[in-house]
Amino acid sequence: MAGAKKPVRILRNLNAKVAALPMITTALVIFVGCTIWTIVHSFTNSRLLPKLEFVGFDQYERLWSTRRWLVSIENLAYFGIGSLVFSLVIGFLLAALLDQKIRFENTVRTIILYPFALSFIVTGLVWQWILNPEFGIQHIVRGFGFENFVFDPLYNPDIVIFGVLIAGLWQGTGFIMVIMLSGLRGIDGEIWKASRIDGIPKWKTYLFVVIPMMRPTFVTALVLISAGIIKVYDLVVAQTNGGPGIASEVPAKYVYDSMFRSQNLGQGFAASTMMLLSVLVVLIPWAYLEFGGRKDGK
Amino acid sequence: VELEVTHWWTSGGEAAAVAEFAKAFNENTEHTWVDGAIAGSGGTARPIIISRILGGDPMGATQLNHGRQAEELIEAGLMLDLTDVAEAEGWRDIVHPTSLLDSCTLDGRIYCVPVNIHSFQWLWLSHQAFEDAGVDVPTNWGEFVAAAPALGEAGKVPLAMGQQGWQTSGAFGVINVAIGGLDLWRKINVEKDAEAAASPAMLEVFQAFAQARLLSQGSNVQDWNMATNMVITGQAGGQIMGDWAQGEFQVAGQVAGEDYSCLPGLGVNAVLDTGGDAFYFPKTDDPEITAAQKELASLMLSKEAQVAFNLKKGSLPVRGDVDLDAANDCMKKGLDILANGSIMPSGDMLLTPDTSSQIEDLLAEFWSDTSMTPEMAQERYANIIANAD
Amino acid sequence: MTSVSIQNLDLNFGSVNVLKQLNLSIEEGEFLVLLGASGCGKSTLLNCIAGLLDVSDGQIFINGKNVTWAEPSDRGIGMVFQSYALYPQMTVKGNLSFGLKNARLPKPEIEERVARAAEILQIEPLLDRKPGALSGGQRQRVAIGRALVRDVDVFLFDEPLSNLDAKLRAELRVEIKRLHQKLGNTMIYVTHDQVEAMTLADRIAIMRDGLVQQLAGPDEIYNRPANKYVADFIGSPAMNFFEGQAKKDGTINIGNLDVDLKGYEFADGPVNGPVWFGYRPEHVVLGEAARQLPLCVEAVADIVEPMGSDTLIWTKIEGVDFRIRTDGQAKVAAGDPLLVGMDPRYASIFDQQTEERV
Amino acid sequence: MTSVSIQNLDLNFGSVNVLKQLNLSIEEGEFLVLLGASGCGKSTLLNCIAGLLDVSDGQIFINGKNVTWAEPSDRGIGMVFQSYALYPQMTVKGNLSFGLKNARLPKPEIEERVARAAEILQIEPLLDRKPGALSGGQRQRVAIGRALVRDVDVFLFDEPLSNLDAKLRAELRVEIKRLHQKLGNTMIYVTHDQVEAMTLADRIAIMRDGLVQQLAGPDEIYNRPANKYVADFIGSPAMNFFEGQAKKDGTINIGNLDVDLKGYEFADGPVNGPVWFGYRPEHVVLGEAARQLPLCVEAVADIVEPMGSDTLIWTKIEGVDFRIRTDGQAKVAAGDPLLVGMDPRYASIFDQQTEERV
Amino acid sequence: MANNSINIAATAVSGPSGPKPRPLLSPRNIMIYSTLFIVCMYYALPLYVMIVTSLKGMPEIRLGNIFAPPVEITFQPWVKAWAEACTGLDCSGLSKGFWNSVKILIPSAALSILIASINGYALANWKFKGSEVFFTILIFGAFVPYQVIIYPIVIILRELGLFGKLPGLVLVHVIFGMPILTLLFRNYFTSLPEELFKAARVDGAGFWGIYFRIMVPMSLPIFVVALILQVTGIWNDFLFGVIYTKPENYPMTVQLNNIVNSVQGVKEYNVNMAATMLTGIVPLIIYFASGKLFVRGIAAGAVKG
Ligand SMILES: Nc1ncnc2c1ncn2[C@@H]1O[C@H](COP(=O)(O)OP(=O)(O)OP(=O)(O)O)[C@@H](O)[C@H]1O
Ligand SMILES: Nc1ncnc2c1ncn2[C@@H]1O[C@H](COP(=O)(O)OP(=O)(O)OP(=O)(O)O)[C@@H](O)[C@H]1O
Ligand SMILES: [Mg+2]
Ligand SMILES: [Mg+2]
Repeated sequence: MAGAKKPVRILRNLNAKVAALPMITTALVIFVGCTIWTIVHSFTNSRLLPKLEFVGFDQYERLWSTRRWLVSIENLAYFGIGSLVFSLVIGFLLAALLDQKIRFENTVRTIILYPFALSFIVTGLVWQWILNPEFGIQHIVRGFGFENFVFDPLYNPDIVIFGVLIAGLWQGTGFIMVIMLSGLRGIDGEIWKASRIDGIPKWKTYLFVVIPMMRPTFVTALVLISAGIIKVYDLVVAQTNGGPGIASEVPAKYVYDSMFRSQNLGQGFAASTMMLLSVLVVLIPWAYLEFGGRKDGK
Repeated sequence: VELEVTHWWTSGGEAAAVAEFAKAFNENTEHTWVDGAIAGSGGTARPIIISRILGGDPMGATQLNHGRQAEELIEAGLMLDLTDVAEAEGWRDIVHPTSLLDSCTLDGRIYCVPVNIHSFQWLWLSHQAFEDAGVDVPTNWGEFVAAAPALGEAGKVPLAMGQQGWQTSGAFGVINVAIGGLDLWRKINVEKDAEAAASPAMLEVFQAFAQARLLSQGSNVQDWNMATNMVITGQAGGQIMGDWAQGEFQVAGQVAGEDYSCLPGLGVNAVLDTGGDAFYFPKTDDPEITAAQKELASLMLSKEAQVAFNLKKGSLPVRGDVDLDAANDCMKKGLDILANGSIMPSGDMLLTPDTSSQIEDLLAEFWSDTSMTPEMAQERYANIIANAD
Repeated sequence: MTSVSIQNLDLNFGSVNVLKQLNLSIEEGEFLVLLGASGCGKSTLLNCIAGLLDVSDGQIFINGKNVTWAEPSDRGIGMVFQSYALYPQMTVKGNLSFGLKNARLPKPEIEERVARAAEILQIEPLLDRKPGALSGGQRQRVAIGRALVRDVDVFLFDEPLSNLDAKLRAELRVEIKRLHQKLGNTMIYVTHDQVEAMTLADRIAIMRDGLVQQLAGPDEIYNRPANKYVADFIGSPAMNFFEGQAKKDGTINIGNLDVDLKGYEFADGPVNGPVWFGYRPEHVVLGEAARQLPLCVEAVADIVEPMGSDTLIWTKIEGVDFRIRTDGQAKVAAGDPLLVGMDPRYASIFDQQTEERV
Repeated sequence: MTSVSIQNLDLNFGSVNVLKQLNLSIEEGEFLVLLGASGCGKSTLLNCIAGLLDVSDGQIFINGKNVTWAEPSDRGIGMVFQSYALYPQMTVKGNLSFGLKNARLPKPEIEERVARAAEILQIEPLLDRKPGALSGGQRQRVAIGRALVRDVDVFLFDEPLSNLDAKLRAELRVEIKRLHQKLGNTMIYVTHDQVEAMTLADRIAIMRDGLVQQLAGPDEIYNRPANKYVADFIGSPAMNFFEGQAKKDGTINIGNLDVDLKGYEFADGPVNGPVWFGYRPEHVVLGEAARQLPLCVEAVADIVEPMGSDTLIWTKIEGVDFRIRTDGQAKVAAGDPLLVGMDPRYASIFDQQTEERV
Repeated sequence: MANNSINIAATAVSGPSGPKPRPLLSPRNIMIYSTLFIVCMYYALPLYVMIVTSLKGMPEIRLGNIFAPPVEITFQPWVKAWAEACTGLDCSGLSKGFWNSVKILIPSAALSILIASINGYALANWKFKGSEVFFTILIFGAFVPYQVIIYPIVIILRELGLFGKLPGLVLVHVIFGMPILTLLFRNYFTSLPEELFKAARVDGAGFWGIYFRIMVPMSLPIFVVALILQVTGIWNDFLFGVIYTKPENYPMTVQLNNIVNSVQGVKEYNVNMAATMLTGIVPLIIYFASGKLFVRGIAAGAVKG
């Protein structure tokens, strides 16, 4: 009569729970534990080594009065908005283009996708070089006789972040395009037929019918892009190292430099806590809309 | 045993110099030098060094600028106490100036080995550039500024400057002493006197710095040695850079006084700082390694090693009792200044990394953003000094 | 007048020849059903008519105009899809008016047309909902509405009911029939459900491998299938077949039975040779009455499937599986002996070589 | 002996109560069909029996053993899924033997059992193919085989035929019936196709919203539905309903017709009050014969759907849509006048409040 | 010709017939293909520049045009980058880093994919109380900037005694690969028909039996996607490689950074480019070789909302 008794709850699916242990540990120890540890230490004046000497919000006050942090935030905003908008737009346009039953689709797709295989370090180096006014694009164009042509984004503090953006887009849009492409291919072919019979031009069909239908694809792309944006670090280090001056600093670099270069852990922790907070500010409303809202709808 | 030594000396002259240490270590002891070079500047290397020490898997020895960078590591008991070696070999007597050893000392114990003296206060000038521009090689900062337009017309960049933050802030320190005088500098950096930082005298310094900013337009290089290379090849008139630049001139086969000349203290105020590099030895449980560490420590201060190393590096030895016959024109100038005691402490020893990197950030921003006036920069500078500890 | 006329239509997908020199002409106001097994080219033909596929050869005329190269929206056709293909992010009203807006019709006219279509289809209360909030039947109606507002001459339906459950399917079938009676448009309707085909069609075109096998009214197709394929395809349960030997004297030999084919309407008089003798399960007569018929055999009920209104009986005659469909109230159990009678008048006989009706 | 017995079964998904205090007991060797509209909880119940869902409350007994908390593989059940759920990367043989290998049976025994099942199902030539290379019907057989090899007491089928086309469905239905006759196992079969239910079942359980509405033989369910839901659900086209006013004297008033219910078997004698008068389309008598019946009205054919073997006629009686199913050879056209007769003996009458049969 | 026209007249067929003519050079085609051409130029240009530069000698580079093809092809930069380039005293080029990267890559990729796929499987098919909560935390982890947890992880590794050792780095890669991979696998396993899982349970297969015998064999596309993502991610990693290892274990990217930033005299762009190419070659080969599978894997449900 083994089956008659209701088994102890915790033992049911024991295997599954055991198998999930690495995940549970990672979630709890790394993502929760370490995060809390970091937040706690952001209220201390730890320098090179973590200490529990609490100083209240001093680190935050200092943070928000530091010009470099403000520049970093501003840059992140430009870079973030830029890469979100351009990645989505370019990714979608390219996907739509590739969806036109063109020849050489595979070749074109591979060409667009390959940069995704390269590291940010490599990407940064290559673009640093191509954008170098001495022998890069500016040099070439001047060679054609346009003596006054100026294209030196990496040496102009006002637009340097867009120089970084160009490289970032080059690296990442291919992946977004592939996602978009699979989203496009997932749309019922009859929708296209219906719109042709209705006499809707293609671009209108994309705009008013297909894009709204690709919402889940866009959400996926959005999540992937934003996860990348907040972490952007290697690219900047390799391409400009934050320069000229501090014009292309980003928060992740600020954190890193505070912790290790300035040996002010507390400051670094405060900055990383702010980064986390901004992630939450973006994620929570989204999660609410995505999951919470659905229940109300039904 | 194999002793891993980390450092960030990867440019031509630096690498040649460090090779001397390695050679000496390999030849004179039964230990092996394992080179752990990390490229980039100290800014890249330091986090790696520190996290390795914290991570419990330290290297055998590591370069760090002596000064306050290692303070906490020492306090946390992560560094090897070298007092016994120092006392046995009488470091107090041989190290000159003694302030170098002081900055290795915490609570009376010695934790590091200074290996050289570096001073930032040099202006390196390219003879070829001035020749091409048809003006005489200047002998001080004022003449240099005056010659700048001629250089510009000849298609030269008057002042070469790399884009890394420490270069600009170093140059600023140099101008500070040269234009503002040593007293002002001391007030600010030693006493952390914010009023002095906000004084009109300091404004002049900032104005001079802005002038330098103007002169460096068009020098689109990152690394200091790339900037030095512009001077070597005559693309640029001059560069404000520490004495390590000398190593590059040497590697390029140039002769001081003929192909290039050097102006300590910008030819205005010939005071040298006595910064420099030092080696620290993280503590390990392995007695063999500890022994090897101590051997390396004493070897680094030996006369032969000091001479060989510093000749390559272009820096000055930390012992007053070695003679550098082989030294060239510029080094001799430096030795003389050192001998007559016109020295000042290095900023690294006085300011916490936190404060120096704040200043570095400010100056880097100022340097790259021409819309920032000297007044604006000074105000923020004074602020940082006021909050420094 | 001819509404749609297809002449020598060829369609290839790469090297695959899906439609083969197909000719078809449909009268104005006619309800034509394309019926056939999956993959026989029904949707392909419909897509060609709609202009959604480029033909490989041949011509298509709609209302006398050659539209072979015309855009789908210029052909005067409306199309209803199996998956409905409603624009999911627009309201029902948006779905109905999207095409009209695009054709730059004046606003009041759009309003009026949408209102009229909504009235005809009785979807007025749904106009502000999104398709996601509609039931299957309602979606279907909106899909029809989308064709309706465009005032087209020809309606094309591609299996519009096959995603629905049986009950709804039956209801909507009737609605489509009513709509056709009301509007009087030409309608071409693709299905592989023969009940739909039989009930809706004025004429049925039975397709197989890109060819039309028979084009005729439902009655004719059911009672006088042109070949064995059609006979087998139409009717559920399927027609029973015996191999037989026909003789010139109008008799046929099946196993050890000799049957007089009196009453059977030969196409060209009695034939000689091997034939298929086909007989529909529902035309079987059971019990004593069977003895009156030229063909009467004894058998044993193998499986009995009571279906409420009818009962299916499976048995074996002359070694061949034989299906009988009879009254729902018939009390037959598995194992019972049966007396099975068949009337040659209702039989269909096909040549074994050509499989054509004789 | 009782084979499967379910006592007070409750199942909740979160806060949704899908099965509500359900009781059911199935005899050994019985073929029970669970029939009901989509979403009524049929699959859920089957999954509970199989042990694939943890019950919220209640108990399940199989062959007298309480298996409420037993593992699926220990319950002596085999299951056949709608999508077949064959392991795509294994051969047919691998599919059949997977469960046996898991049970660590000796190799020769596995071989033997697989061979036997393959023989019963006639899939021997397919043993080395992968599922991808099988037709729908063959896959179905393999799926059944998987249950067969395990020598289980109870077979559970979850809509095993609904992915197939009509023709194949009819054939496989018969095969399952044969299999049941041969093996004699208990079988529980979920479907929402009433033809399947009617033809296969020994008993049918009609479910609605997690409750069993009626549990009886097919005949009884068809002829004496327990409530209006069942009556409406079973039969195609659906039963016709009129609102009526029943009187204690055994008559009923429908619109301006007064009908004597002579011959109708009341559950507890004649009732008084508002009722539904239900009548199946196939029990309608047309033509002169109608005059003999207690209820005889004149009507006009609205739509006529010839379906070959039958003809459906849509008309209106007393303002209500009325469906008639008659002979396939009946020559009725839309617009023709009809004489419609109904026999109270075949009617079903339900209380308007409770919707229960009276 | 005459014959043709007679034919038409005879059958009384007029007007368009047969396939609609589609000129190869329609405005639409010209637009599409020229756009594609420009796009491809943009994406291919850097690779081109890298290759071309890495094949030039220094004098040629100093002359100027980075886009010009090499006049004289030399493989010296490649040789130098692979075996001779110096960082400090160490002049063994990238070769050592390459093997280090391989040593790091194989266990990290294998382990992280294994663990993440099991996680995904448990989350998709064996939901237990709280499993969704852990999953949500994990996904949140995908957004946590690495810098936030570098430091605590240093401490954790120290306490585990893994700091500076290969297993430590492997662990770090497993941890940071987990969120996205788990999401990928969970979504994919969710999209597999649930009935298969049920059938296997009825057949008596347990947690591991179902995973290895049923799920894994059905999941080639998603494993390919995961593999590609991990291989590129781990191979290209710089931050963890530099922080959690020591010089003898430095992966190729760290070595690359060292070589590129160790300027001795003039910057040897050709060597740098060759080194860059060498570093990128493994992921590039993987992409060029399995790009199709990658795309298919993503379409197969890897990326569903
Ligand atoms: N785009 C295509 N490329 C190649 N072959 C195709 C394509 N579309 C359809 N076919 C082939 O053409 C034949 C006819 O397809 P079609 O869709 O017209 O069949 P159908 O009769 O509509 O079938 P169903 O009842 O399943 O819808 C099939 O054999 C199919 O495989
Ligand atoms: N995992 C689940 N979580 C929440 N609700 C569920 C779940 N599975 C089923 N339900 C709900 O339980 C009810 C019964 O579902 P069930 O699958 O048993 O229906 P069914 O009778 O088998 O329908 P069908 O004929 O469509 O297969 C439905 O309302 C369904 O929405
Ligand atoms: Mg079709
Ligand atoms: Mg179900």
